[in-house]
Amino acid sequence: MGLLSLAIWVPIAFGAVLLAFGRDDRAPLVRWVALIGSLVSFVVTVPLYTSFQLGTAAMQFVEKSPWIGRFNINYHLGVDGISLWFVLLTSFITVIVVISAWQVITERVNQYMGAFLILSGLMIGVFSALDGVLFYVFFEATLIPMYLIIGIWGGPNRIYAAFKFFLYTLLGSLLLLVALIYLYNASGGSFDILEWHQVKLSGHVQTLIFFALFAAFAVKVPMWPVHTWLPDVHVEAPTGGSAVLAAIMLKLGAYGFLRFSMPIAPDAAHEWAWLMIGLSLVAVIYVGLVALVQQDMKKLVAYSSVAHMGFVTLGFFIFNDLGVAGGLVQMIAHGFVSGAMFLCIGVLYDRMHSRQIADYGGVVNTMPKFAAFALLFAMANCGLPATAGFVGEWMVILGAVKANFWLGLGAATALIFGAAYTLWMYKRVYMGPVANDHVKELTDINGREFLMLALLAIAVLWMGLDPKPFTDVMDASVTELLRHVAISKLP
Amino acid sequence: MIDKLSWITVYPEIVLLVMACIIALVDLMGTDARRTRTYILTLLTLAVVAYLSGSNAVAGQTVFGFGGMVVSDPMGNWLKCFATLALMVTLVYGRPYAADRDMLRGGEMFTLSMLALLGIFVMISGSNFLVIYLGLELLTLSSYALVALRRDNVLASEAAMKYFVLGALASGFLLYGLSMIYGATGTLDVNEVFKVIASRSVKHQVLVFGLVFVVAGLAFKVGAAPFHMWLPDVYHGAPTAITLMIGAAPELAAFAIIIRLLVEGLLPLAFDWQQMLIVLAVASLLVGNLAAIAQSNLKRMLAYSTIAQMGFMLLGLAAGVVNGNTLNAQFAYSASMFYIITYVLTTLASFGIILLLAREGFESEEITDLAGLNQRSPLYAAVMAIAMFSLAGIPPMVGFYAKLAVLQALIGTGQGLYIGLAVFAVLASLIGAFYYIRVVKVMYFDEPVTATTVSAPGDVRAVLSLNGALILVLGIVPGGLMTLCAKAIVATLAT
Amino acid sequence: MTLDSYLPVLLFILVGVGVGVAPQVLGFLLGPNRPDDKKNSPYECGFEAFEDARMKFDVRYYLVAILFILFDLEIAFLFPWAIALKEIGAVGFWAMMIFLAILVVGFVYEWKKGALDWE
Amino acid sequence: MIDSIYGFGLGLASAGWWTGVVWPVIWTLIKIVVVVLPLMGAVAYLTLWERKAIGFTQIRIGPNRIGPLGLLQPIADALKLLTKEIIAPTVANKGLFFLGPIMTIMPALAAWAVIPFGPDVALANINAGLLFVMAITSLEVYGVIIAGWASNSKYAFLGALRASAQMVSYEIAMGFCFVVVLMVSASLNMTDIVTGQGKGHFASMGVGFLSWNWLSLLPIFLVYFISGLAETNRHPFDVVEGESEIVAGHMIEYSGMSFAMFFLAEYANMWLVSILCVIMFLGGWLPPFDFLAFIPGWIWLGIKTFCVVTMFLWVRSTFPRFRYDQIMRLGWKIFIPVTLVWLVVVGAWMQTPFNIWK
Amino acid sequence: MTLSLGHFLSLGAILFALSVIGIFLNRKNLIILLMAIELMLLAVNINFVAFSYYLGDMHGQVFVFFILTVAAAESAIGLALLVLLFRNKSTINVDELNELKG
Repeated sequence: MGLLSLAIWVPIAFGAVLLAFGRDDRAPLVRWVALIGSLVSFVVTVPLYTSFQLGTAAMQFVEKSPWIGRFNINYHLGVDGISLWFVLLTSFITVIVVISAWQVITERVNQYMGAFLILSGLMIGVFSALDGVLFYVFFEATLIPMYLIIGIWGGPNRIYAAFKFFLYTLLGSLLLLVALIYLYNASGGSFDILEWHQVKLSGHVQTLIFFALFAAFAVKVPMWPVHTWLPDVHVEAPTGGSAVLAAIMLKLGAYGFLRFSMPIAPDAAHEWAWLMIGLSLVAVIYVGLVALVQQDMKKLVAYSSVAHMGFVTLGFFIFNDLGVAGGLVQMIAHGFVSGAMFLCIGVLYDRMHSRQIADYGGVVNTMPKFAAFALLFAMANCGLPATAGFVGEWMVILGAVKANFWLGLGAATALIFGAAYTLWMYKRVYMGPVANDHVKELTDINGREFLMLALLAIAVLWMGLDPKPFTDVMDASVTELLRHVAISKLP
Repeated sequence: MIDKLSWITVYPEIVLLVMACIIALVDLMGTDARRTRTYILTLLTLAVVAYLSGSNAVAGQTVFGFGGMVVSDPMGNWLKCFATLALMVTLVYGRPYAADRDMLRGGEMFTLSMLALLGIFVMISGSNFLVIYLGLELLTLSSYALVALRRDNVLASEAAMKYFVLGALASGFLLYGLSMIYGATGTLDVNEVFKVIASRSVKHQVLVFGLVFVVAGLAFKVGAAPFHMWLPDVYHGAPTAITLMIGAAPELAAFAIIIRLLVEGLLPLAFDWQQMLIVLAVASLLVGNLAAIAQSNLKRMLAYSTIAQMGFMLLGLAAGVVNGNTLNAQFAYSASMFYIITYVLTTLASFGIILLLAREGFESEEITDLAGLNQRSPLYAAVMAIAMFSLAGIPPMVGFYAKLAVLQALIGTGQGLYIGLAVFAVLASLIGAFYYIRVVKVMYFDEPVTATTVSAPGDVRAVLSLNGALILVLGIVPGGLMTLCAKAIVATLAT
Repeated sequence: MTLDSYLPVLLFILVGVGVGVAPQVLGFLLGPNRPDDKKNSPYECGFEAFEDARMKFDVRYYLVAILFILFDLEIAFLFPWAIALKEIGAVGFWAMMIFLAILVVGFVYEWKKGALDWE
Repeated sequence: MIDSIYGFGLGLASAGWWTGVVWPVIWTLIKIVVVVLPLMGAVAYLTLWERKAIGFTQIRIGPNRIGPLGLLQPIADALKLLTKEIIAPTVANKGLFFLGPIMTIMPALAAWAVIPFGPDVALANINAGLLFVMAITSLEVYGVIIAGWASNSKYAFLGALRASAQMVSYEIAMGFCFVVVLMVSASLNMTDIVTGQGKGHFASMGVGFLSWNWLSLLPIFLVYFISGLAETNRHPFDVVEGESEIVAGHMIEYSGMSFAMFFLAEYANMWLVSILCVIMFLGGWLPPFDFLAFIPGWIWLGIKTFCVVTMFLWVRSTFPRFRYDQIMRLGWKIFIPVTLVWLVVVGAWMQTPFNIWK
Repeated sequence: MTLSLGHFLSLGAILFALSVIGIFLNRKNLIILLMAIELMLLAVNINFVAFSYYLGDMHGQVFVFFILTVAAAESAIGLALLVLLFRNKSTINVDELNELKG
C-alpha cells in the first residue's frame, strides 16, 4: 500500500470503526479515537511533502492497479505540484475539525466524527485520483457524509440546506459523468486522466465537454451565478461542516478546472476564457458587495468565500503562471483562513447561539485572546501582507495586470471590498463597548479552542511569511500545465 | 429420444419441482404457526438449487436440451442463481412479517414462492415461445395467489385483482404478438426464428406488427410506462413480504425473456424494437421519477422508483445495435444485466427494512414511519441509507456502477440520439435522487416518533447486514460482477 | 382436412334444438293459459317468497367448480396421450407418469386441506 | 335399398346446389329422423318399463289400465303433458327459463350423432367420436344451471347448484374412464373402439365376451356405470331432485311440455349412457360367442343396451338415496383415485410383454 | 367462398380488439373483465390454429393446447380472487376498486 492509499484509507478506516460504535454511549472514547485517527491520517500525509521531488511536473507516489477490468478502470493515484498541498490541507483541517467538535457535539458523536474522517479520506481521494471514474467516485461520495453532516447537526433550516447542497452538486456532477464517459470512448477505452490530456478533440466537442465539466466544477467552486447554495448551506451547517466545506470542498471544483477542463479542452478553455473571467469578476465584485450588506456572520464569510474563489478562477483563466500559481496559493490560503473564520464564528455561536452581527459588539472586552486570533484571521481574509491571504491575491493581481491592465485593476478593487466587509464585521462584532448582557457574560476561549486557533494561526502566518515551500512545489507542475494548455488539441 | 444432456440442462428445475411438491405435502403434516420446518426445508432446497445453478454457471457451457426447447447458458444460470438467492433472502425477511399477519397458517407462501421460482427458472431457460410462455404463466399465476395471501385484507385482494387483470392482459398481448411471429416465421423456436428472419424471407410488416404486441406485453411485465399502471397498486396493496417477492427475483426473469425474445430471437429487428424501447424508457424515467416525488407511501414510492429504474435498464437494452452493427451489443446488454442484478440486490435491502420495521398490526409503509430510524437503530438506518443512495446512483454504492455501465453503453454508440438520451437519463436520475435522499432525510434528520428500538430475529439481522454490506462492497469492487455479466452475455450472444 | 363428416353432427344439434322448441310451442298452443298471481309466484312451500332467490351459496360449490376445471384439463391432456400411447411407448408412458405424479401431489394436497370434504 | 333411395333423391334435380348442398342435407335429416323417432319411442317406453320393472320388484304389476298391459300409458302421458298449461313464473327470466329445457334436451339428442349402431352404421362416423360425446354431454350441465337460475326460486337454485356440482364431479371420473378405454383402443372413433374389442386371446378362441373391455377394465367399467347413474341424476344419486328435500330441484317451476323436456332428456340420457357403456365395455354389436354371430349386430346392441338400462331401473328400485356429502365423497375420494390407479396399471401393463392390446 | 388465412386472422384480430375494448371500457362488472380476458386468449388461439393449419406445422396447435390449460388455471385464480374480493368489499364493480389509486 502506497502513501496515498494510506492517506485515503486510514481516515476512512477510522471513520468506519467510529460508525461501528453504534449508539453514542461512549462519547469520550469516541472522541479520542477520532483524534487519534485524524492525527494518524495527518502524519501519514506528511511524508508526501517531505519526500516530494521538486522540479518535476510528473506524477509522484503513483499507484496503479486494475480495478474494474471491464471498462479498463484503474485504481490510479498520484500527486503533482498542483494537488499535493490539498492533500495535506485536507488532513490538517480534519484534525482541526475533530478538535473543534470536542465539546460542541454531544449527540451521535461517533457518527459526526466518523463522517468527517470518511469525508477527509474521500476528499484526499479526489485530489489524488488519476482515473476518471475513481475521481468521480470520490467526488460524488463526498456528498453523502456532507449531506448527513449538514442535515443532522445543522441549524434550524438544515433540511432545506442539505437538499440544496446535495441536488445542486449532483446536478453538475452528473453532467461531468456523461463527459467522462464520452472521453472514455473518445480516448479509445481509457479512463486515465493523463491519457485524456493527450486526446485530440474537435472544437465543437471540446466546447461541450468544457461546459459539462464546467457544470460540475462551477457549482462546486462555486462561481456566480450558481453560488446560491453556498450561503444557505454555510448558514445551516455545523461549524465543522462549514469549515470543511469552505476550506476544502470548494477547492474540489477549482482543482477540477486545473485537472480536467483546462488540459482536456484547452482550445475551448481559451475560447471561453472571457466568460470565465467575466463570471469571476462578477463574483469578486458583485458578491463582494453582497457580502457587505449581510447581517449574518456566516453568510458574510460564505459570500466572501465566493468572492475569494472568484479570484482563484480569475487567476486560472488568464493563463499565465503567476495567475495559475496565484490561484493555487489563494486556494490553500483560503483553506486556512476561511476554515479559521468559520471556526471563530463557531466559537462565538457556541456561547451565544447567534450569528447575527447585531447581537454582538465589544467582544474584545470579554474575550481578548479570542479577539486577537479573530483579528489575525480577519486580516488574512482581507489579504494583509504577511498573512496567507496576501500572497495569492497579490500573485493573481500581478498576473491579471500582465494579461490586461484593466482586468488587474478590476481585481484589485475587489481587495478593497474584501477589506471593507471583513473589517467592518470585525469592528461591529469585536470592537466598541460591550453591547449587551450576553456579551458581558462571555468567557474567553479554553485550551482546546486555543490550540485549534493557534494551529491555524501558525499556518496562516507561516504561509504569509514564507510562501516559498508552497510555490516551489507548484512551479514545475504549473509551468507544465500552461505549456500543455498553450498547445492546441484540435485534430 | 431424450438424451442425457437434456436432463442435465434442467437439473436445478427438477430439484426445485420435486422439492416444491414434497414440501407442499410435508407442510400438510405440520401445525406449527411459524412453519419452521417448512421454512428450513425451503431454504435448504433453495440453497441446493442456487448451488446447482451457480456451478452450472461457473462451468460456463451453453447446452441445448429437449430438442432446443430449453437452453442452459451462463447468463441464464447466473440469473437463476441470483433469483434463487433473492428468494431466499426474501423468505428470510418475510417470514416474521408473514407470521405476524397470519399468512403462514398454511405453508402456501413457501410452496407458491417455490413454484414462482420454478416459473422464473423456466422463463430463463426457455428457448422456445411455448416454454417461455409457460414459465411466465407459472410465475404470474403463483404471484397472483401470493398477493392475495392475506385473505381478510381489502387492499391485498384489490391489488391481487388488479394484478391479475393487467397481468392477464399482458400475457394476452405477448401471446398475440408471439402468434404473429409464429405465423410469419413458421416456428416457435427462438433460434429458428432468428435464422428465418435473418434470411430475410419473411414479411417485415407482419413481424413488426407482432413485435409491437410482444414489446407491449414485455413492457407490462417489467412495468415500463405507459404500461405501468398495475405496479404501484400491486406494490402498495400486496403484503410487503409478497411485494418483495414479486419485486425482486421476477425482474431477473423479465430481463431474461427480453433477452431471449428480443435479442436471441428478433435481433434482426433490433432497429424496430430499440425505438420502442427508447420510447418506453423515456416514458418510464419521466413517469416513474415524477410520480415518485408525490408519494407519501414508501411502497408506492419504491414502486414508482422501480418504474424509473426499469426505464434505465431498458435504455441499456435499446443501445445494443447501432446502424445494424452489433459491436456495442455485449456492452449494452451486459450493462442492463448488471443493472438488473444490482437493482434486485438493492430492492431486497430496502424492502427488508420495511419488513423489519413492520410489527404486528403495524405496517411500516409511510415514509414518515422511518422517522429517526438512525436514533432507533443506526445499523438498519445505515442499510436503508446505503440502499437509497445506491438506487440514486451515488458512488460508492453499486447502483452507481450500474448507471455508469448503462450510460457507457449509450454514449459508446457515438450517436447523437443516444448521447442525448444519456443526458436525459442523468437528469432524470437527478430527480430520482431527490426522493431517495428524502428517505435518508427522514431517517437521519427527523426526530423519531417512537423510542422503541428495533429488534429482529438473528437470521434477519445477519442477512440484512450482509445485504447492506454487499451493496457497499460491490460498490467498491464491482469489477467481478461486471465481468461476470459481460462473459455471460458474450456467451449468450455467441450462440 | 374435410369437415363433411361433421355435417350430420351440426344438423343433429339443430334437430336437438328443434326437438326442444317444438313441444314447448305446442304446449303453449294446446294447453290452457290462465295465469294468476298465486300460480305464477315462485314455489316456496306455500309461503310468500321473502327474499331474492339469487342468494349467496356455499363456497364449496365454487370450489368443486374450480377443481373440476383443473381436473377436466388434466383429462384433456390425457386424451391425446392415451390415443398415442401405443406409438410413443415407454418414454410417453413415463412422461405422463410424471405429469400424473404432479397431479397426484395436487390431489393429495387438496384432500389433506379438506377441499374435498363436504361436511 | 338405401343406396337406391339416395340415388333417387340425387337424381331429382341435376343443379349443383341440389346435389351439393340441399339433397345431402335432406338426406341427413332423413337419417336423423330415422334415429330420433325410435329413440323417442324408446324413451317413452322406458318410462313405462321403469314403472313396470319397479312394480315387479315390489311385487306389483305397474300401469295396466291404458291399452293392453298398460302399453298405451306413455302415449297418454304425453298427451296429458301436451295439454297442460305451461306456467311462466313472474319472477323468472323468461328467455332463459325456456332456454333451459332446450339446452337440456339438445345434448341428450345430439350425442347420438356419433353412436354406431353397427359396423358401418353411424350418422357421423367421425374420428373424434368419443371426444364429441364428452363435449356435448358436458353441455348438459348448462341446461340445469340455466333452468335453476332462470326460475329465480330457492329450490330451483339450490337444486341447480347441487346438480351441477354433482354432474361435474362425476364427469371427471367418467373422463378418466374414457381415457382408460382410449388407451387400450388407441382411437376416439367409436367404431374402432368396438372392433378393437373383437380381437384378443379369448376372441380367437370363440368366447368374444371375455375379450371385451369390461373384464380387463373391470374397475373402470364399474366406475363408469355408477358415474353414469350420477351423471343422469338417477337413483341413488337423485338428491338433486329429491322430492323430500328440494321437491324437484331445478325443475320445480316447470310444467307441461317444458317439464316434459327435462323428463325426456333424462331418459334419453339413460339410453345414451347405456349404449356408450355397451360400446366401450360390452363389445357393442359384437356377439358374445362366435356361434351366435348369425344374429345381426344391431340386435346384439339392442339387447345389451336394454340390459344395461334395466340395470338403472334395478338400481333405482333397490338402493336408498345417498346423502349429498356421501355422493361427493364417492366421486372425489373413491372414484378418482380408483380410476387414476387403474389408469396407471393399464399404462404400465401396456409397457410390459403381457400387453393384451397390441 | 373459401376461407383464407386472412379471414381467420381478421376474426382473431376482431376478437382481440373486442376483448381489449372490453377490458378498458367495462366499468361495471369484474366478471365481464374475466370473460374479456378469456376472449383474448381465444383470439390468440384462433391465430395459432389458423397459422398452424396454413403452415402445416403442428407446434401451433400444441401451443393452443397449453394456452387453453393456462387459461383455465388463470380463470380459476381469477374467480378465486373475485370471490375473495367480494367477501372483502361486497362488490365486484370495477369502479369501486378504488382503495388503491393507480
